[in-house]
Amino acid sequence: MDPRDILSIVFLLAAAPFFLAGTIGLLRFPDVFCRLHALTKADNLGLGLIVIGLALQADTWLQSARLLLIWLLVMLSGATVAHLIARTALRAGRKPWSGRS
Amino acid sequence: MNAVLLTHPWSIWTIIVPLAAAVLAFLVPRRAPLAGIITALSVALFVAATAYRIFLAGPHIQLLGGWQAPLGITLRVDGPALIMLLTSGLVGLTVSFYAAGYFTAADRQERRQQHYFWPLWLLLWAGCNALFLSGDLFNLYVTLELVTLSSIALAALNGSSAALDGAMRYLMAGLLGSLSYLLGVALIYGAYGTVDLTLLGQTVRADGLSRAALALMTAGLLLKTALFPLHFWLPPAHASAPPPVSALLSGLVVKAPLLILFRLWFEVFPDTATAGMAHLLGILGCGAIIWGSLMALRQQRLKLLVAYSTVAQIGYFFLLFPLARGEAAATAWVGVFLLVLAHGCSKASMFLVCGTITRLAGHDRLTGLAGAGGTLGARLLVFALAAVTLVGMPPSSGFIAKWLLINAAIVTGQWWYLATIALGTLLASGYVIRVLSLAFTESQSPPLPIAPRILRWPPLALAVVALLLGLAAFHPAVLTLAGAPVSGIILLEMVP
Amino acid sequence: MSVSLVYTAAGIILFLLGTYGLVAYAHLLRKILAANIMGSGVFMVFIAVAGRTPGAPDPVPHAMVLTGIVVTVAFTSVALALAVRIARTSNRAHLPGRDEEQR
Amino acid sequence: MTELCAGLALFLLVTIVLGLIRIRRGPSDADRMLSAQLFGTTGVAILLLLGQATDRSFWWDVALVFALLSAVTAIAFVSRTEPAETAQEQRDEHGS
Amino acid sequence: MTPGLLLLFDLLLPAVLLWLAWRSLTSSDLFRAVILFIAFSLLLALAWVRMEAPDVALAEAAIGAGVTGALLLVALARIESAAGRRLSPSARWRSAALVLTGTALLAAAAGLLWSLRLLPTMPGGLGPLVDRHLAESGVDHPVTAVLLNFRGYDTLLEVGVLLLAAIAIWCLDEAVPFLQQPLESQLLTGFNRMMLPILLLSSGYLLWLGSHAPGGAFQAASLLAAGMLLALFSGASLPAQWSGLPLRLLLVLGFFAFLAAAIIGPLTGRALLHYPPAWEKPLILLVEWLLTLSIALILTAAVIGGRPTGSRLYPPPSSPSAEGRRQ
Repeated sequence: MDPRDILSIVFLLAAAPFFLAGTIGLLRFPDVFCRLHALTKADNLGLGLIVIGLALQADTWLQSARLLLIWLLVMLSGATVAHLIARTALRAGRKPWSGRS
Repeated sequence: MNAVLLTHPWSIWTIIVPLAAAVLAFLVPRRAPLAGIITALSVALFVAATAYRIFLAGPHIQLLGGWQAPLGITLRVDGPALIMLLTSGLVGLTVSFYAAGYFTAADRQERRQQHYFWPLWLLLWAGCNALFLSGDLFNLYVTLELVTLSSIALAALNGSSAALDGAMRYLMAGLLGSLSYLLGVALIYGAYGTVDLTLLGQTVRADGLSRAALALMTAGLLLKTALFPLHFWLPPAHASAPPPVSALLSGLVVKAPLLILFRLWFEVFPDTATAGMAHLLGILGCGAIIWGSLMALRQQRLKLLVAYSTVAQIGYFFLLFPLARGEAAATAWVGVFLLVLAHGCSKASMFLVCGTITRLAGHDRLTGLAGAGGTLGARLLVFALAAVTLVGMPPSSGFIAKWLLINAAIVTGQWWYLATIALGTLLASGYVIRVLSLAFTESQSPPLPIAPRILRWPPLALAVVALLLGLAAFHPAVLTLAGAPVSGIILLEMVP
Repeated sequence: MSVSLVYTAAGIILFLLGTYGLVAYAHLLRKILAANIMGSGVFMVFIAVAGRTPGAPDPVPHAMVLTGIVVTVAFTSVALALAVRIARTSNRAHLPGRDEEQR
Repeated sequence: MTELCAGLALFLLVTIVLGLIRIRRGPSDADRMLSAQLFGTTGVAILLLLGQATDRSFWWDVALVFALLSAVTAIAFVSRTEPAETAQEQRDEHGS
Repeated sequence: MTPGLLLLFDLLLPAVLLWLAWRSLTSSDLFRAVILFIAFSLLLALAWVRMEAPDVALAEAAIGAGVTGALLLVALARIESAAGRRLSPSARWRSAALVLTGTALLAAAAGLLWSLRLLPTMPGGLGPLVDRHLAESGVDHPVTAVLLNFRGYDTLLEVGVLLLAAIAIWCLDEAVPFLQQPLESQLLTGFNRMMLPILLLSSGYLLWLGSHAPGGAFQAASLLAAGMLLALFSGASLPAQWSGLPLRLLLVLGFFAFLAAAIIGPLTGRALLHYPPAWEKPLILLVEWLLTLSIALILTAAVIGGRPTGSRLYPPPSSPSAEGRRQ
């Protein structure tokens, strides 16, 4: 097996836990602020690992660049949205979970 | 000159001109009424040219984009389309003149109505003409949506709570109807790989899939044309819209899905549709005639009465399905198409009269109109003139149409349809006389001002045209059969 | 080819689900959502049908669905504007039912 | 490789189904919006994986559109929740 | 190939779609219903991709994820601020009519699904015919050829419907101030500064793509509209002197150009929409560019949801205070 393939497989397989963690976090974390963490993990790392895994397989640099662009866009949107949602939740008077409740 | 007259695709201009005028009316609202009137006159001219071409050179098919049928879209310029175009031309021309007088820029609210009426109406007109000419199932869907959406916007035009609710009900019924129709189209495309009416007519198999598709499309179109018991949305929408809009909705718009139904049942699926399905539509038609007329008798407001009368009249059109059989086929076909023309003119005229009366009296409650006499009495006489056609008294076109339908019922031995037509006529006379009797009660109310000329003449003209069409019914009758899916002799004399 | 049949069936069920929602619920926004779901079902039938042809899928239903999507968006936006207007005029988000008129 | 991509795509679809529970539970609208956001990201990942699995690169264009628009709905949501719109009582056509 | 896993995917996806649709219709809270519907659109785009309908997938992704979501959320907020946030009454199962409807729908489902067995196993379709005439159409992508040439008449009327929607919305209501105050956030400003050029570029990219690959005017317009919405949400607005005739001109531009291109045919003795030979490509491209701009504006106008205020045509009432007292 081509070492590039092995590397790809490693990256792709590594991505799965992040998405699972994102979902489980979404389900299990106590409040909206914590859940934001879950979301951003999936965005940044899960998708990032997939992008890297696939970019290794790409035939041309252009395809890899396209993949990277998609990742960057998702991260950019994710960060902005996370910030705005957190701000909305704060202004709506929700207190971040402090671990005591 | 004649060569151009007989070869130029006149009919497409009945679509293109209103489309372009709608854009101009939207861009320059102050000049919108002018654009509307010019469009109305030119559309009437193009319809006349189309009629001339069909009369001399016969029905024809127009390719769009120069592509042949399964790939491109075709327009069918034939008899049935022409009768619809004639209705559209007559009603559209008259209502345009009336609307130019009705919508004035008196205040802010009225100016808004005036500015938006024209682009919406011109788009509606283009949609109607496009639908009447279309020979392609999917294109029919797009045109139907153009018609429905503009009708909805027009129904909501005056912004009153009742109008908004009526428009919303209309919208929901319209969406349900068009999506159901579209699902039928999808199944048809899946089965036959084309949506062209002519090609489908040659290839359709009478199997369960075709029946399912036909049932879906028919159900959707029944909802759109408001056949009893799916008529719930029509009276509120038609009665709460501004009068010129009501005239258009009742006189023109309900006929659009009707033509698609006729084309589907007689051209595309003549063998798929069973006699039982045809009778079901006929029975629903009878239900509409009786229920609509009874409801019209009960109404307390003039506009609602006229709206329920539309529910009843729609029923007559559906008698075509069981009646167009064997040797009576051509008779019933011509009868129903004449009725479409007659009803279009008379009903539009009646709604316009309602508008003038409401303008004068400030309301349209029947009790409040009692003893109106004078100015209102003259308006009610126009109403009566239009009602002559609606009820079907000689020598109006309505009379000839019903006469043909009765003949068809006798020839095919379906007496119960004859009985329903007779009962419907009786009930219609009932609600018309109920209105007219108001004019002849003693006058107690103070005299009202005379309506401006532009609000008086258009309804009268339409009523007179509807009446006189009866004397000249031969030409439309012959034209109706040009390229129609049925043929045979028209049985004018009673043959029991 | 069985996959396309799965999607065709799913499309038909979506259409009927949407029909149920449109008829059964009073809230206007819900009705609009239901109509959109109906539309999606119809489009799914179109696309599934296009995928049945041998070789590349048939482009004509794809074009028809694009047209249909645009028309649906047009209807949705007008319906929403109308619903907002009704809410502002009458302070309700549903159409008056029969029992309500009596009350 | 293709098996892995297809399997991962399937797995991600399952995580979407799990995430639906959060939409159901809420409790706040922000939580629900968050789940939709996660679906967008997961959708991008599925598109990329399936594009690789079936060797169709146009899927990545769809993924690009997903990525471009993933913020629009959420920003619409935030703008809707934050400043309340003005009361509509003094509107002109109300009284006429 | 991995038919097994992909088949599993193809079975799971429709099931999830059905479930989402069902939940969206039946969930008691409307916001939840809207979110579920947005998720439904997202997965629907996946389904289009799986069924090899990339053009439709792009349109669904652009419309479903962007414009429709914004449309629904904005409308929901407005409805609830006027009519109150109430739980939508669930289906009234008491009513016999509803039971009847449900039964009829189940029967219809059974009948329709049963009739599907009659679908031909090897249908012809119009694909080969489209391929044969592709060279004459002026573009290299079959779907674009169908949309703008073979069935261009449908598209012309469809753009008419879209324009009609904008006119209808303007007729219905006046635009209310979109935001009372713009979303003040430096992050959002920065985000927009990066995102707007990218959206503009991608929109051009999709438009360019459309002549030879999946993409086209509508998809491009949806992206452009998303950009306009982002700007709008962060407080941008059209200058007052632009909101009269110039805005109306831009709204109708695409449709008018299409109409003009369509009537070249009949004016020169050809059929409607029959482009002059050798002019197909430039005409189609021109029409597409203008359509993109107009459609994007129409979609944005739909989200704003009303005609521009303060234009000279409908000046505000002479004294608002008097108006207020009258009520």
